[in-house]
Amino acid sequence: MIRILFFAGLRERLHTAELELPADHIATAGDIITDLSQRGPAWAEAFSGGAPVMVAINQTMARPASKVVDGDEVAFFPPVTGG
Amino acid sequence: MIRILFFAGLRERLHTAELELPADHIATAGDIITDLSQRGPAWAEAFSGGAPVMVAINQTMARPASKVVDGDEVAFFPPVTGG
Amino acid sequence: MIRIQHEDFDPGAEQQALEAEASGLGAVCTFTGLVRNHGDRQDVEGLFLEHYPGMTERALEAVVADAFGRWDLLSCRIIHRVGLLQLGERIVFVGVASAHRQDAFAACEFVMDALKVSAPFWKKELSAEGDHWVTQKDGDRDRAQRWSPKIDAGTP
Amino acid sequence: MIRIQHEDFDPGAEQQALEAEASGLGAVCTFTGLVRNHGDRQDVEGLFLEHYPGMTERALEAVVADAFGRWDLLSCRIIHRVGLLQLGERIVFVGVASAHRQDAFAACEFVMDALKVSAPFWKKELSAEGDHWVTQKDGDRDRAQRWSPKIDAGTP
Repeated sequence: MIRILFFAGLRERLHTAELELPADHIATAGDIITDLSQRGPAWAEAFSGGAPVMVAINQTMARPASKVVDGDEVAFFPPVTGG
Repeated sequence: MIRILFFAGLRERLHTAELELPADHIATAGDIITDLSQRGPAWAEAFSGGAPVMVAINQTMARPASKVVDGDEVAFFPPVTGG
Repeated sequence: MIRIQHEDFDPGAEQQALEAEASGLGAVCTFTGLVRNHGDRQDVEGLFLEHYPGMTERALEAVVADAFGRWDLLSCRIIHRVGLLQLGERIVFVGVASAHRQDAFAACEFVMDALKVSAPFWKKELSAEGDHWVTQKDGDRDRAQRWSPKIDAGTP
Repeated sequence: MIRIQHEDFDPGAEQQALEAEASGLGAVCTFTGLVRNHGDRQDVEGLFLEHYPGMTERALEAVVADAFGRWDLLSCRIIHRVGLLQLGERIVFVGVASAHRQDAFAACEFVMDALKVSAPFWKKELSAEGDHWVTQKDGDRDRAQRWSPKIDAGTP
């Protein structure tokens, strides 16, 4: 399984903080985005590119093309605004 | 009279913290330097240009060409090293 | 020293620790960020700060390691608060000790710039008009990109 | 707020004052300089700091006015000690409050750079080898000259 986390505005828009996806058919973070986008209008909209979404794999900044394997923790969130 | 002050290494080399000069024949800070340079070897050496000397007139940084008038306070000192 | 915490901190105590860590050698530069009464919106009454536990610490450790690689530093302390913060409260503290004042200034500013774009914190402004997730500023991205080699702020 | 004094000061109290002066508006950057165990010579045991009473205050007031003209500042505090200082003791404190972090950083560094070349303080290093008046560093002059318009450091 792949553990998927959502933060901040994205978490609120999707009403989801966390979910799990089977690792089958998933090779990259982009494959996860494709899968999530099919879960309904809010999901399609969130990942449509209208608002930027960042991805981290195992708590390190990554890109849609970055490889994902079974057991990874993949997080999606808006650009950060701390400090 | 013109009040003349010396600070730090310059004060120590000249063994003088303060002196007064009549304002006659003095139009610029450079005229004071010419006068002081004639007071002996230590004075000639101090103002020979070997070590940089700064000048302030009435507590504002100035130049040898800056005008000096009766009643002014003129200070000579090495480049500053605070902070 | 990196701390993520709900509770407030004492910048004076952090300053003392930095001076002790700089013992006999120099210079301490600190930055403290406070909750502002205007941000994306006017009349901000407070902030809610969310973070990604685990990744936040890793990201800040990477920023500190990067700073130590760029400058001659003796110590770096980062404190970032999370949760609900009132107007005027401290949000973030960065303190750097170095033998050289230019390194202390540069590293402190670098850590703030890098933290702003690479540490997973998100601010929500709370006001009578309603709550609003703050959007990342182009200026913050631009400031982070001034540093060479560039800070990795991820790619949307 | 400009203070020239023999006695030590409390950076924590200065930080609190700056935060109060920045009330609801942002960012505080501070710099603290400590007596180093090496300067022009090795094995420095302490410093003697001389100044030009009257001109020092005027020069620092001019630096602060210059900083307020360059950036959007809320407050600037400078404390500089004079007299005999032991190794590790605080020499100088500069604290700046601003609504903007970049202004706070830039102004704090500017004030230190300008102070270094335009405020009439002189350091004498005390060591077992003998006493030694510190000479002004080209680096300090160069750093002061980076700012545009340039800082008036006088002409030798």
